[in-house]
Amino acid sequence: MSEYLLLLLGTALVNNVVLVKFLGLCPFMGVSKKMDGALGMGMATTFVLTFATAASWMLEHWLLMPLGIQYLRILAFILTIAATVQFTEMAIRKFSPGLYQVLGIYLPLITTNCAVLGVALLNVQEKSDFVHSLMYGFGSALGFMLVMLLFTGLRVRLAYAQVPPAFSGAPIGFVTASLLALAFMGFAGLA
Amino acid sequence: MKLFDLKGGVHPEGKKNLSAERRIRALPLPKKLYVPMQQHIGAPAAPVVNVGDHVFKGQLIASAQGNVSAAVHAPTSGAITALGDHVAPHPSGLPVPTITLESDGKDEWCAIQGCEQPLELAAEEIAARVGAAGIVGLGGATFPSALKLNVSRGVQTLIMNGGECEPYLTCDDRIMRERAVEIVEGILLIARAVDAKKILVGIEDNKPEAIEAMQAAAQGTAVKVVTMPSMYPMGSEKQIIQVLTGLEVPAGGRPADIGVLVHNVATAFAVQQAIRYGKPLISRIVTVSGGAIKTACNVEALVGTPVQELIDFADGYVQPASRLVLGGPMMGQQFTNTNVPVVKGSSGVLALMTTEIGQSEASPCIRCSTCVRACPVGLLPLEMAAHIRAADLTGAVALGLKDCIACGSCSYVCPAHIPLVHFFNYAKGDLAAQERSKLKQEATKKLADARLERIARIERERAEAAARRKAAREAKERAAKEAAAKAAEEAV
Amino acid sequence: MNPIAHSPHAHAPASIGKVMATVLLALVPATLFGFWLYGWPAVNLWAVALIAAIAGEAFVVRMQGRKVRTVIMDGSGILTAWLLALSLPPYAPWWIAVLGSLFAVIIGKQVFGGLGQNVFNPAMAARVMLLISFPLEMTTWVAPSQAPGLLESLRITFLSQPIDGMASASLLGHVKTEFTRGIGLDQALVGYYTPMDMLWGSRAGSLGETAAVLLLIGGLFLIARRIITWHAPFAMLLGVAVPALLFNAIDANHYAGPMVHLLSGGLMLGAFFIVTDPVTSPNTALGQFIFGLGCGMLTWIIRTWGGYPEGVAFAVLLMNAATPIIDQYVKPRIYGRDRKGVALVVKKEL
Amino acid sequence: MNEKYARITKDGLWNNNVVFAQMLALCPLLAVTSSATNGLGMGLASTAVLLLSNIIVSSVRHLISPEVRIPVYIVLIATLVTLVDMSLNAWAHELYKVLGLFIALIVVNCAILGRAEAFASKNSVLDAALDGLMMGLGFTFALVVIGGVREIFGSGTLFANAHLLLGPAFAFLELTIVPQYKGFLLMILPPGGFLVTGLLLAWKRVLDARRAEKAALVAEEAAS
Amino acid sequence: MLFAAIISLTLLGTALGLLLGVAARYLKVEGNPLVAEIEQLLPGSQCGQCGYPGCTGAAQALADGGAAVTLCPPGGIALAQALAAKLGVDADLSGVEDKGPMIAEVKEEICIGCTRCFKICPTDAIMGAAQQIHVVFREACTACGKCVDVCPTESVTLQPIPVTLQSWYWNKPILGSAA
Amino acid sequence: MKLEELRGKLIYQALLVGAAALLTSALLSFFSQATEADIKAAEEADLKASLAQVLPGAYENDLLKDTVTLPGKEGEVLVYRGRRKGKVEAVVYQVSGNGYAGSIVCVMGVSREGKILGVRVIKHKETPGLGDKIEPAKGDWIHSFEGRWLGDPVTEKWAVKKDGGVFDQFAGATITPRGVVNAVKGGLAFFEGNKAQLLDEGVQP
Ligand SMILES: Cc1cc2nc3c(=O)[nH]c(=O)nc-3n(C[C@H](O)[C@H](O)[C@H](O)COP(=O)(O)O)c2cc1C
Ligand SMILES: Cc1cc2nc3c(=O)[nH]c(=O)nc-3n(C[C@H](O)[C@H](O)[C@H](O)COP(=O)(O)O)c2cc1C
Ligand SMILES: Cc1cc2nc3c(=O)[nH]c(=O)nc-3n(C[C@H](O)[C@H](O)[C@H](O)COP(=O)(O)O)c2cc1C
Ligand SMILES: Cc1cc2nc3c(=O)[nH]c(=O)nc-3n(C[C@H](O)[C@H](O)[C@H](O)CO)c2cc1C
Ligand code: SF4
Ligand code: SF4
Ligand code: SF4
Ligand code: SF4
Ligand code: FES
Repeated sequence: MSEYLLLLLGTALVNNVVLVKFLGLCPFMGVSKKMDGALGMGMATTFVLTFATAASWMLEHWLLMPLGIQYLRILAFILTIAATVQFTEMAIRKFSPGLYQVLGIYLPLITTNCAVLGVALLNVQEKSDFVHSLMYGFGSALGFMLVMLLFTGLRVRLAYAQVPPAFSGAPIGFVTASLLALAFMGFAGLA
Repeated sequence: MKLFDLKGGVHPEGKKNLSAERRIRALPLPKKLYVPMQQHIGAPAAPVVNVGDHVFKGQLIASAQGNVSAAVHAPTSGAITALGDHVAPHPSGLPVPTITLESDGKDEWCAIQGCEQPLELAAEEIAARVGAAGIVGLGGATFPSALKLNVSRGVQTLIMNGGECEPYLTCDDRIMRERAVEIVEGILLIARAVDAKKILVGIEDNKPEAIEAMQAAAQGTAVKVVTMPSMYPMGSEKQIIQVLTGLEVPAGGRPADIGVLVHNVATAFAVQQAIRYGKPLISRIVTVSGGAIKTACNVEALVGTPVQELIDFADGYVQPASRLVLGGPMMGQQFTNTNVPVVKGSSGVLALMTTEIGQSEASPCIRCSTCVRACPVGLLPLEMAAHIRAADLTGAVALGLKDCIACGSCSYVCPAHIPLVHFFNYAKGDLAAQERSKLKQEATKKLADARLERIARIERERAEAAARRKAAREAKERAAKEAAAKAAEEAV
Repeated sequence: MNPIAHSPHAHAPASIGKVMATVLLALVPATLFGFWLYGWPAVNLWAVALIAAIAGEAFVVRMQGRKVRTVIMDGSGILTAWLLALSLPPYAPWWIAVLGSLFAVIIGKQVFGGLGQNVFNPAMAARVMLLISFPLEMTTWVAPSQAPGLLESLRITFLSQPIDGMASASLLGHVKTEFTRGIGLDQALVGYYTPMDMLWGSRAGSLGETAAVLLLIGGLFLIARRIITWHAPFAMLLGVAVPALLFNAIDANHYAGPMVHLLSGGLMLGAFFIVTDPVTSPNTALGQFIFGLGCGMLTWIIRTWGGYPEGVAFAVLLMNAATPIIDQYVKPRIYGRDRKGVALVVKKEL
Repeated sequence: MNEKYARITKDGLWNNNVVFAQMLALCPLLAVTSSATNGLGMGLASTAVLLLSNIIVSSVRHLISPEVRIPVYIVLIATLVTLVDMSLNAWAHELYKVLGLFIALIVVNCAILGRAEAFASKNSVLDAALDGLMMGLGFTFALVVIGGVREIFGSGTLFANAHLLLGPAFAFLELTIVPQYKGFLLMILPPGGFLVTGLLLAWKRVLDARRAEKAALVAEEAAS
Repeated sequence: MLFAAIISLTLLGTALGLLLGVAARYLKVEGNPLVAEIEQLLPGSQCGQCGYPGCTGAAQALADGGAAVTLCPPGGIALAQALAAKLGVDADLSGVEDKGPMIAEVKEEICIGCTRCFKICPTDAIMGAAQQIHVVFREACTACGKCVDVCPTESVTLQPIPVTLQSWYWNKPILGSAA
Repeated sequence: MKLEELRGKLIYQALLVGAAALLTSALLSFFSQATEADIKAAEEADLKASLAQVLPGAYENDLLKDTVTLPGKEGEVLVYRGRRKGKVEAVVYQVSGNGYAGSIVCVMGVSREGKILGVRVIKHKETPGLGDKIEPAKGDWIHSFEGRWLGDPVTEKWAVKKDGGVFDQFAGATITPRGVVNAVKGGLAFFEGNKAQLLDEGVQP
């Protein structure tokens, strides 16, 4: 139990996908202007990320490894991820037009959210078993969600601040992300 | 009696001692009176006199229009010299329709009819007479009192507001000290008009003499005088209800919804005068005060008296005032033209010095949340102001802008001197304007649709008519042809 | 005609400058104690930090074409630099103070639009930046009361003269080091932890963090003057003390007790002067309490299980990041509405 | 015609720069730019993929049905990336070790699919090729600038180890800007990446604003 | 081995392609409700100042992202903001100058009663008959300016609606540079 | 049928993705075979280069092929052996110690006499700027082991100066060097304990 907790903590806080691993930055910067959007993106990513990690573990262990064709890893993983994401996109569009509106063009971008492929690839490198992989994916997704929400909160506040024109918008977003990353360095060594 | 907590609130310096010990004195009859048609919330009254008419004191000169409105009476006897615009006692300084009355110096009453046994009048009758006397709330909101009585009939509790929490003002204090007996009779009349079970008079503890006088006058009646701690805005309707009863007026609702009616003590006096003596509301007690005034005092001034006369009566200025204010310093309005008239809602005329105002240029908000602690409503003034500043009025409304009572506590305490209430009043005004233009847009949209439809209909009718004509013509031609053919056939 | 002023036409005798001046005043005792304890290098460092902050702020404000005077005179930049200086190792070289101050007032504050607009505590952001960039300089401590002369102090501050002879470890750092050798608290604390010294501040540590009593007095003064409220400081101390108490009861040899925690590191300074920074903390009393509690617990977690011996600055920054969300969910109840903002329903009393 | 190419070029390099204007491809941007050399290597690798993917997508654009367009594009890109990955692994092993995971992640570099979708699938092969090249060079430019700034401030060098990572031919790039530099770790660590990017973005704004101002001034003078 | 690789990947691809094809068929979403919602926001006076064939065209263009939220002059800043909120975009409002509410006014001295304005007004805001002076009905005029364009004697002009005690409200506070 | 119509067909879409996968995986498979040898060579060269750092000099055999796995204190240890004239002249293996922020992994080369030929840190998480001076690129501290053995210095002195030993610590960082010293010391003990197997000499029964 505590092993899993540590794994979750480690992936979510210490080795945060966004702030430490530098994955998933485009949605982090792009969809963090409104709380609803961030929440939607966070949840969608959580789903896709966890699913993709699990699916790619299966692909790796049941297909690529037995056949000795690991060099097709990138291709196989991304194909699966892309198909999943597109399927999710269509489903959301059908069943929750509201959410679809909020996510806008970013839903297709989950495919190209490199956090998804990145975590899947990293996870395979870790050589862990299936449950660990699931936790790894889920923990990373939680980490993504957490910083996404924190960052969005900050950006929403900054939208009402009198930021100098040269900095308003994206530049101050990066500066804020920088200080957030600084803060997250405090978790170093925790797990 | 158990008092309930008020959240927030501020303690501005009282400055009541400047005028509290000055007895109410009547102002000498002014030469010219400017009586605005709009001295109350609602539709302006409509003049019923013409230029040149001679009127007696207390005579109806403008009648109420529609549901929410109040009648206006002549403050003295004299001649109507103008029906036109005069500068309003309003921060915009815009002109309002005003009746100008030139006093004839006789101050002759018209025929008025009182009532010997006022407490035996029926509830509806009391309300009707209050309405006829043109009485509006004297606590500041100037809502027509008769209407308030009518919608509040059957309330549990009547609260009389003797809070007078605004600094400087002592007009309610003086009237309670000097006319407590009449006030108590007025209170009983109001209570009878709404059939209240419980009557509370809330007075802040910084007015011990008034409390004593009211207690003496209330001896043996159902009226109960309650001492409340001094704190701004204790006198605000919602807050006094909360403190005295522990109840809260639901957002968007009225006190009557929770069985409470609140009236100001001076309103009770006006009610008593109207019912017992038949005197309409043509004068009120005004506190003239402020550091720049030589002799701060309380005067009984006729409605329509130019403010300059009150200032002169108080011996003018000791030094040039840096700001003139109608009402109290917390909610009052600045004015620059001393020709503006006293109206039913004018509680004070203040001439303030720079040091008293204590205002300086705004610095950035440091989010110290002093304003949050001060707000008696539980709002987040800093956030609302930030949203309004960034032109996000919807966001401000979501934060509770519409619940703001504009008391100014937040602005008062803000160490950054940010004009918070100013932001809120701007936003409220802008939202109202947007609402108006939206209504208009909807209306014009209907008009546009109607027009399109009409054009389409005309078009259609024209087409139909053309078709009909064509059909008729064709039928005729066919008939002719057939006839010709027949003829030919026959001919064959 | 001058424009008509909106009400209110009276104002409480308060201003931003006065607020900041009061906080500075409250810091004076602890600062003077730090000067006395560590001698001239501490004074140099403090002065350099302040000068750099003023100059840096003046420069960027001027670049933006805003009024330099009003910005400097509000005192917030000075306060930021002052707090930063108090959190630095007293014998740190001058450029640490300069870099830290510039980072604090420029990246931490002015880039966001200046006073009140920043979302992270500038002083703590600068401190963390310095810690991760210059770990050596930022973890070199001296034993108190070795008071070098003025000339030597100049050499220490401006020429980075090595201070090997005087070096000493701070309590938290020492404990962490000993743990790596498998030495438990019972031995590690010997000679390092004497409650009275800790209380009065006679220990190795940052320039102004050691005098717990003086900091407490300063904090109480601010509470009395209504500049701050008790919520955040109290909650922060609670957030450290409660887990410390619990875990100390479970395994006293591995988890230090509440007193050790409360009196060491930057906790006292942090609780009364840093988590109370109005700009970067929540709006409401409850929000501030949650904020303080979070800071306290994170501090304890980082100290106990993390890689860094001390975590006040990290904890503050992390909770700064959470502040907008706390503010969004913790709001006062509006009169006439329930907690969710729905208008109250009238209960007809019969 | 020339005008069109000039526009594509300018868009790719500056006006519609992947990083500075579109705010895409941020992950490799921050992850591998602790030095200018890494940035250059990553930029060139991405440019190769971008160029090829644009060419291929543009040439098969008529065959693709919209429902499966994204998977097909991605398969194409993934293949190209795997090719680059293998090549680097085989022939530029040092660089491969430094860039690590982020080579594989070129697949999901938002910019590449973005260009495939937004440009290549709608334009002729030649245009698409130019667009891919220019976008790639623009990206490389951003990577090198950010990497350079971080490297100079962080370790006092510029293009350190270029000969090791990119091959001996690149040795001429190596510079030591500040000898005996103590190092400013912040710049090398994640927060530094964000910070430098933010500051550079602000700087670009100021530059653009100045230029617009100047242009306005010139126009005014011309008018008067 | 090589074979296995190619076959397995091909199968994987085919299966996923099939899945998407099916999904595309059965999860199709029809139409765009946004257009109707946007049209609801527009003034509806079909004046065409936006350059589109009436408000419906404008709504369509907005939904497709082909038009700026500031396209409708009669709607002013308020509309632009509402549209920006609806479409989730950041509006650059610097270009819109809100001249405040306006209204058409007929100068009686030069009106010849040609009825052209009366005929063109999309909201029937002008009253009057042939050869008579026309008056503008304040509540119905949207200040679209069409009557101004057609009036042969230039007797119709757009005038700001005068501020009254009822419509006056506080201006937005302007804070100094320090704040 | 026209392309337009085809594009709407379900089977077309499936086959399209399938075909793309087919083509590309075929391409990749061929390319993979083409690069396989080079990749392997690059990886081996890499490993060799890192072994060469701790095993200076030339050896007649291919180190990577002459290995032996022995039980160590923390699990199995893979040892590479270098021979000259058939005799094992030097061995290389990994050791690890505890640093400030987790374990520090080193490789060390030892001559048949038990002298250290070289030590390199291959993995650590020490604080940049403090503990990372154990990397040869950041300082030459790591070279201070070369030529030493368990008798030089004597066992008690195999420690950092602060703990009474002979090895320098870094200013403000004692834990890291302490960890490395301990690891190397342990590695030498491992050598002494398994000398016979390591040197492939007459395993006594
Ligand atoms: C902030 C604020 C302060 C007020 N202070 C007083 C006051 O001190 N005395 C008072 O009678 N009314 C005060 N009022 C007005 C009361 O809310 C309420 O309108 C009045 O007591 C009702 O009595 P009336 O109808 O007789 O005027 C205040 C209102 C507000 C919003
Ligand atoms: C307000 C404040 C916050 C601090 N935050 C941290 C921190 O987050 N991390 C840290 O290592 N030191 C921090 N310090 C410094 C420590 O309190 C203390 O000076 C130092 O950590 C003790 O030495 P040690 O790190 O060797 O235990 C802070 C100091 C102050 C005054
Ligand atoms: C942020 C931080 C990072 C540190 N990193 C290391 C490190 O990597 N290696 C190390 O030996 N000590 C490191 N230390 C220092 C230890 O805390 C401890 O003070 C030191 O090793 C004790 O050695 P000393 O006796 O030389 O002071 C670090 C300290 C801090 C605050
Ligand atoms: C009670 C109080 C505490 C403060 N604490 C800090 C602090 O911890 N760090 C800081 O940089 N500024 C602090 N300030 C100053 C000011 O709020 C700070 O410079 C702003 O964060 C800059 O916008 C404080 C101010 C007050 C009134
Ligand atoms: S009182 Fe003023 S400075 Fe303080 S939070 Fe409120 S608005 Fe900001
Ligand atoms: S003016 Fe409004 S926001 Fe300010 S204290 Fe009064 S009720 Fe609260
Ligand atoms: S400008 Fe506005 S009102 Fe006129 S047609 Fe266009 S959208 Fe409709
Ligand atoms: S401007 Fe003219 S045409 Fe347009 S609505 Fe007003 S009156 Fe009608
Ligand atoms: S999310 Fe865009 S490159 Fe990583």
